[in-house]
Amino acid sequence: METSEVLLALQKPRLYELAAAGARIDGRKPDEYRQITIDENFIAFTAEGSCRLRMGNTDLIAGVKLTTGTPFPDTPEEGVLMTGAELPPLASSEFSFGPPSPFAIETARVIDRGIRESKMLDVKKLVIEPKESVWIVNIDIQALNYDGNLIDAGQLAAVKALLSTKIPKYEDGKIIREESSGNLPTQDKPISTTFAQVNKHNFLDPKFEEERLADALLTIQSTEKGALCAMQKQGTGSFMPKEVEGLVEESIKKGKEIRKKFL
Amino acid sequence: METSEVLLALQKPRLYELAAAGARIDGRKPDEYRQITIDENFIAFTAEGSCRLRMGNTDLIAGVKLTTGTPFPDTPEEGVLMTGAELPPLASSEFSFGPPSPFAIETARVIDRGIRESKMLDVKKLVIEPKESVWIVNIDIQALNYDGNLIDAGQLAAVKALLSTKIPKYEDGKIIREESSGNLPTQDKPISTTFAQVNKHNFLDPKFEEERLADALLTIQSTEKGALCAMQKQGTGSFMPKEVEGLVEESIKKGKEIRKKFL
Amino acid sequence: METSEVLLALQKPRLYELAAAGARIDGRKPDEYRQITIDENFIAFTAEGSCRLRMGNTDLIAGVKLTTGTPFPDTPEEGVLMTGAELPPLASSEFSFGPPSPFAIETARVIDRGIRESKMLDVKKLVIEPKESVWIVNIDIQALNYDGNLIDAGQLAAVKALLSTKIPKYEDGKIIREESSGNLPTQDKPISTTFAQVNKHNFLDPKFEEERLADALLTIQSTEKGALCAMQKQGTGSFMPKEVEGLVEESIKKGKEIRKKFL
Amino acid sequence: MSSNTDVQLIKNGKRLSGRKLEDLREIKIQPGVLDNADGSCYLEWGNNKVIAAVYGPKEAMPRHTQNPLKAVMNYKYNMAPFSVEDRKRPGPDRRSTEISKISGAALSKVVLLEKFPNMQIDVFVDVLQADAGTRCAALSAASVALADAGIPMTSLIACCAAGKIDNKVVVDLDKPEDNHGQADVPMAVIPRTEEIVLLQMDGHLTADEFKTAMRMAIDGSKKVNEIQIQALKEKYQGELNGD
Amino acid sequence: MSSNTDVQLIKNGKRLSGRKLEDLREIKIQPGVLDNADGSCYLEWGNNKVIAAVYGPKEAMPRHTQNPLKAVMNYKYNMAPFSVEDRKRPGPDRRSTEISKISGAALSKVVLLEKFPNMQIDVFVDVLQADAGTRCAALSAASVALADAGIPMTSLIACCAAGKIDNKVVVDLDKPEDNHGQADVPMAVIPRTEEIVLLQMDGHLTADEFKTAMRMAIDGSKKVNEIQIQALKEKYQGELNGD
Amino acid sequence: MSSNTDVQLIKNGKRLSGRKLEDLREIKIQPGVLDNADGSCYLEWGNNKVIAAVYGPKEAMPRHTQNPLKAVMNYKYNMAPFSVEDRKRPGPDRRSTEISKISGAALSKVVLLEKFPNMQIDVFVDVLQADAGTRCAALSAASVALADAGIPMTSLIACCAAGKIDNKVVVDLDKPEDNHGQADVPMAVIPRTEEIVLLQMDGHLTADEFKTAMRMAIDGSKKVNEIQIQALKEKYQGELNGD
Repeated sequence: METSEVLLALQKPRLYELAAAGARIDGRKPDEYRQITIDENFIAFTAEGSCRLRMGNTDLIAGVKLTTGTPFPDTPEEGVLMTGAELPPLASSEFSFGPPSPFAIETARVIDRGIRESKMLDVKKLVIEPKESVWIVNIDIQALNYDGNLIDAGQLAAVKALLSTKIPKYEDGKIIREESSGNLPTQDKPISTTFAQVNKHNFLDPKFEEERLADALLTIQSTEKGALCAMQKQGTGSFMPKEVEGLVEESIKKGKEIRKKFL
Repeated sequence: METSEVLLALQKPRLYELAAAGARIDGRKPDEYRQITIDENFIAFTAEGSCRLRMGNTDLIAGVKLTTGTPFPDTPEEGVLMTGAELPPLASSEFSFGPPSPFAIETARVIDRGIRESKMLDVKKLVIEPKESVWIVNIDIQALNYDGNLIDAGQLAAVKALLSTKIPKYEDGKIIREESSGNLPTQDKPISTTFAQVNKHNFLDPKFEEERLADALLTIQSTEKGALCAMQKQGTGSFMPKEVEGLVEESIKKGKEIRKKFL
Repeated sequence: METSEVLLALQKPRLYELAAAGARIDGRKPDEYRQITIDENFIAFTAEGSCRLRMGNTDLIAGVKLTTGTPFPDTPEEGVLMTGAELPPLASSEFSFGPPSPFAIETARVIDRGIRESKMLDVKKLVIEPKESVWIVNIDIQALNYDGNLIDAGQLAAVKALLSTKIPKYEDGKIIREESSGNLPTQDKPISTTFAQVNKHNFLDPKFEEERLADALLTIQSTEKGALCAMQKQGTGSFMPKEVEGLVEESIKKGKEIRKKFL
Repeated sequence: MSSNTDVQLIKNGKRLSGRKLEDLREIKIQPGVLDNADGSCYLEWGNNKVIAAVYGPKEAMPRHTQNPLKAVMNYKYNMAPFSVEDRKRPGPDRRSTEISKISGAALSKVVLLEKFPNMQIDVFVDVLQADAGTRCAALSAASVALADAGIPMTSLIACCAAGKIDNKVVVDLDKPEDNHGQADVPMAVIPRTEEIVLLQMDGHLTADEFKTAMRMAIDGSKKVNEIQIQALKEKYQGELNGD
Repeated sequence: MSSNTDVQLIKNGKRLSGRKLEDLREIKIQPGVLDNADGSCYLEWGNNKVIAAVYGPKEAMPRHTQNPLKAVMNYKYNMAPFSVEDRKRPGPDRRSTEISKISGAALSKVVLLEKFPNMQIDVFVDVLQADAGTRCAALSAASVALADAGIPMTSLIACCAAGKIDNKVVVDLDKPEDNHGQADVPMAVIPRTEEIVLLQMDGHLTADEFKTAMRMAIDGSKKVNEIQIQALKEKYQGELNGD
Repeated sequence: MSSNTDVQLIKNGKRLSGRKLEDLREIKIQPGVLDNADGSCYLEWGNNKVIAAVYGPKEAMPRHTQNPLKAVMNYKYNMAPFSVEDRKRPGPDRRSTEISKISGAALSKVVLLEKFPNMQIDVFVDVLQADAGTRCAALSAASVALADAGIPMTSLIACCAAGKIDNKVVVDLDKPEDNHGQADVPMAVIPRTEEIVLLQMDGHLTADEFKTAMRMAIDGSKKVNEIQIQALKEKYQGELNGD
């Protein structure tokens, strides 16, 4: 056990005691997001789309870079979406250098899943030449400060960044980044909501201590029309079917609020 | 030293005492194989050729996948053979994750050597378009339970798998795996025999303790016509020239028996 | 701290005491190179250009291999230079296996910088087919014995090797190494000089103890016409501007001497 | 899920495989198949073939991973190179890393880890042949392998996916259904209590469709659980009877 | 530097950006921007955007790296994938490894490492958006972040590059100047004493041109230093005044 | 071996290099050529150039590799990037890993490892220029380097390959013979006893051809051994004579 884990464990009794009464360590309501601040086009000089987003003390940047490449053999007439999450030690003493941790991989994959499965990107419009050449949409989440709930924060930043992304001009096999051929073709705006189950209560948008000390976490992502597009349960605890149904309902509702407020 | 090595070393005196009288820890004769059980086409749903083979408690699968690629520049009119051996911790507490160990690499290379040098595969018939495109025959040995002698077991499984391998149809630059254009072109059936030198006696088909505690190991591989195609000495001991000559003779004889019985 | 570091540190007082009087541990003058011995074309059988060089007990080989590849997109009409430095444990107990250390990377990059920035290679003449195919000049420095100052020794060996490099014939997309189409097109001969600051004195060509115990190091590289083409300061100490000016002057002078004597 | 949904997967209420919407594929479970492992299980599920091995509990290594309060659960899901149509390069990838993480968490709910402070329990599952639903097959096999290893658990866990094809919610998607389907919901539950210990979803489902899918997956898991129990009974009753 | 020097970069004594030869780009410095780090700094320098975080001093790990005489300075320069025109693969490369090595050495001159035996001080700098001169921007930010972390230093260090474009020596090259210029001389100094703690050069400079460049870089660094000090004052005076 | 055997490699009983079937290429051995190593040896064998260095015995690291009964033999065979016609990427590959494993085992037969419990002996061999037969050249050089390091051994080991070209068994294949030959049998022996400590074979040989090849390789190894001994004598007699 690392020292940091031991220190974290010391906070568990208080967190669970508060939760018994439905209360959270930072005083929020169970279904309340932390304050969200968005800097659009934060990386306007080098990225095709970008967004810096703060959710409480969680601080990150989503950057979109467009490159070209050959399509996957089984989808010769579709562009490609790639999502990565960099969680460097700059952002938390929890993180370390080296290949992406399982936590970073899961974070990136769940963010990717919602964007992909909501069909937010109209990948059929990202073909340059069928079978030969398509746009690859690279979303990179770069964490600056980690205080829990990277999935919701990262996905909202990514969606915001994608909505502002300009496709560079493409001529004679060359990308001309100074000129744009229009916006990225999008057709949905998925929203991710993550709940932490603490002492049988479910808290939306867990901050670091809640995320790490929770029995279980459930991420639910929904589309503009209120359908589900992705889910992920984490942690060693469990959810009852009725509990999941309730959270699905709440997620769809919260998704609408967030979409209205920020997109 | 790992604990497991210490425990293994404790068995050495008994092994060597028995060997002094030509006896083995599992009661086999010096030139006796353990029971060999073969499940042909064990991976019929996804592999072009496959075989699960048990040699006593050594249990493994050889799977053959055909892919296409460019030939090596120095052999533009030949298909390519690639052999790998995965020895995961599932198969033994001796094994660990990560890049292949020297033991795994040597196992794969010696298996490969006999198949390659016997010219079992008629690589000239594996050309799709000279210089441009050839079949790559990927043999993957996956160990399920390791109880010694992976080379003999792996090579027999690989030869068996190759003999049953169907080449998928290839049309318009696409592999159509549902249809076959015939069997893999083969022209020999190499057999591998491995001997463990224990207290000056040579035991065929060493099980785990024999393999690990032997002074030296000698693998000899022969073709259908009784010629040698590959050899490999392992271990810190030595063999006398006459001893090697005797083992060569025995290997060729055993090879014929095995070939008759299983191929 | 490794034992070797502790042992090295024990030599520091004597080194600094001597330096106070401008003296060096091996009796050299502050601006004196160790003896340089050059074996030209040491790898004549397999390399297109090569040189083994000893600078005192620092012993290394620079080998040049020419391969072909696509040019970088931003320089479609230029050949490519690649420089690597292998510092294996064979050459010093300071070194270890694995990916290149920061020290090896810096060594290779500073050697590369001088060759590249002096425009020694006329990269425009290394084009086989614009945008499609160019010569890649691979310089590999292989250390055999490390006794300090790999940069100066490695760069002198590399320059010498480049000057002797023959371009293989290239026909029908094939490299024919047995025949040559002439020398590598060169247009300058950069020389690297490295100074170690020890107790406020600057010593040229530091041997191991000087390099490792110095407060700071300064490498200055100059062209045939006496212009600067590369510099690199290493170490945790500092240089005063006037001090740097003096070393620049001395470097240009020394460069001329070395060039005259060895190139 | 695929963007290509123009393949007809259901005709006259029957799926291409002849199954009804609520039918599982055939499942065979065989515990105790590997000699070296402390516990093991071979499982076939349609054309899926997986093998699970359990090693431990043993001292957790490297030492800094030791937890004085409970054992570390170390789950590794792996696909053999020949287990899929396009040969898979050996070694872990991002997908298998994610599956390993959430599957290990699922098992941690039922294994009595606190009985083994400072120890680790290794669960390795190799997918030998894949036909969609491998994470459910792997975790179902792992649960049996843990039982075979005699590791104390509060319950087996059982897994099953539900999904949507041709706008219908069905259980246990096979490969063609996965390739051309609209949604997939892999789940793992504690059968008796219906506690959900693994849950993922991708594709497109309304809240109502999801409810149906969740129910079908739970019911499917219970059927899987019966086969798990039957397999363990056969092995251990056999042993008791001296077979 | 590029071999392509046919782009006219100076017209009528003005650079493409409108700057005079000795003009720096605009610089903004903001200490204390990250919650988790012990010290941090966000810095904009033209279109460069960098962020620095300091963690420590803390026990050096792995243990064999501990030095009983002083702390280990661990500097990591990193570029975000989206920080450059052609997406950069995440993770260290040869260039960033070199920059990290010499930047950490530069800081070691001013940080009182001997006050923290057996400890390590981690300095992480992420380049978020790059516009030439990122190593100077990064190191200038790192120096402020160390101050923000309350790590004792004999001085801030300040950085600035000089270079040559269109055969003129200029200060602080931007991206187009770097792409089409003739020489670049990144430097870091202790402003008060003009001690040079980082110095690199590539391209083509006569000895005289180099002298001029060195002078311009030192003067530029001093201007950077004023902005560093101002930023720290604002933050800490603000704090003292209860803002 | 190659499938292309249509090149005529023997004419009138002479090989392309002018050698007779039983002739070795020229061999030069020079011990004690590296300053840092505890023992070293430079060896030329035809156009092969190899250099071997020995470090140790020293405490085995990491600690869990220590064996209380004997030293660990750590042999690393490596090819320089420029040592072959097509540049080799630096670092170990599968071939060099295999060669290192069996070469270290071969040396372990003669080195008195049990004299150095808990220690390791590192033997590093770099192939600088390759002309077929590099593993034999490397191991022959390593053996001399161990003697140069003063490491106690029961014997030197000496190496030589035999093979088949143009249907004839010959000794010591060079590059063209290796490329177009039919079989290769690298061996290492204890010269006095003819004990075989390294043996590999690939290609096609009848049992009788193999017998001949084994004999030729042993005889070749003995010639190599004479040159090894001569080289060591020259060095150490020279030293004794004060050269």
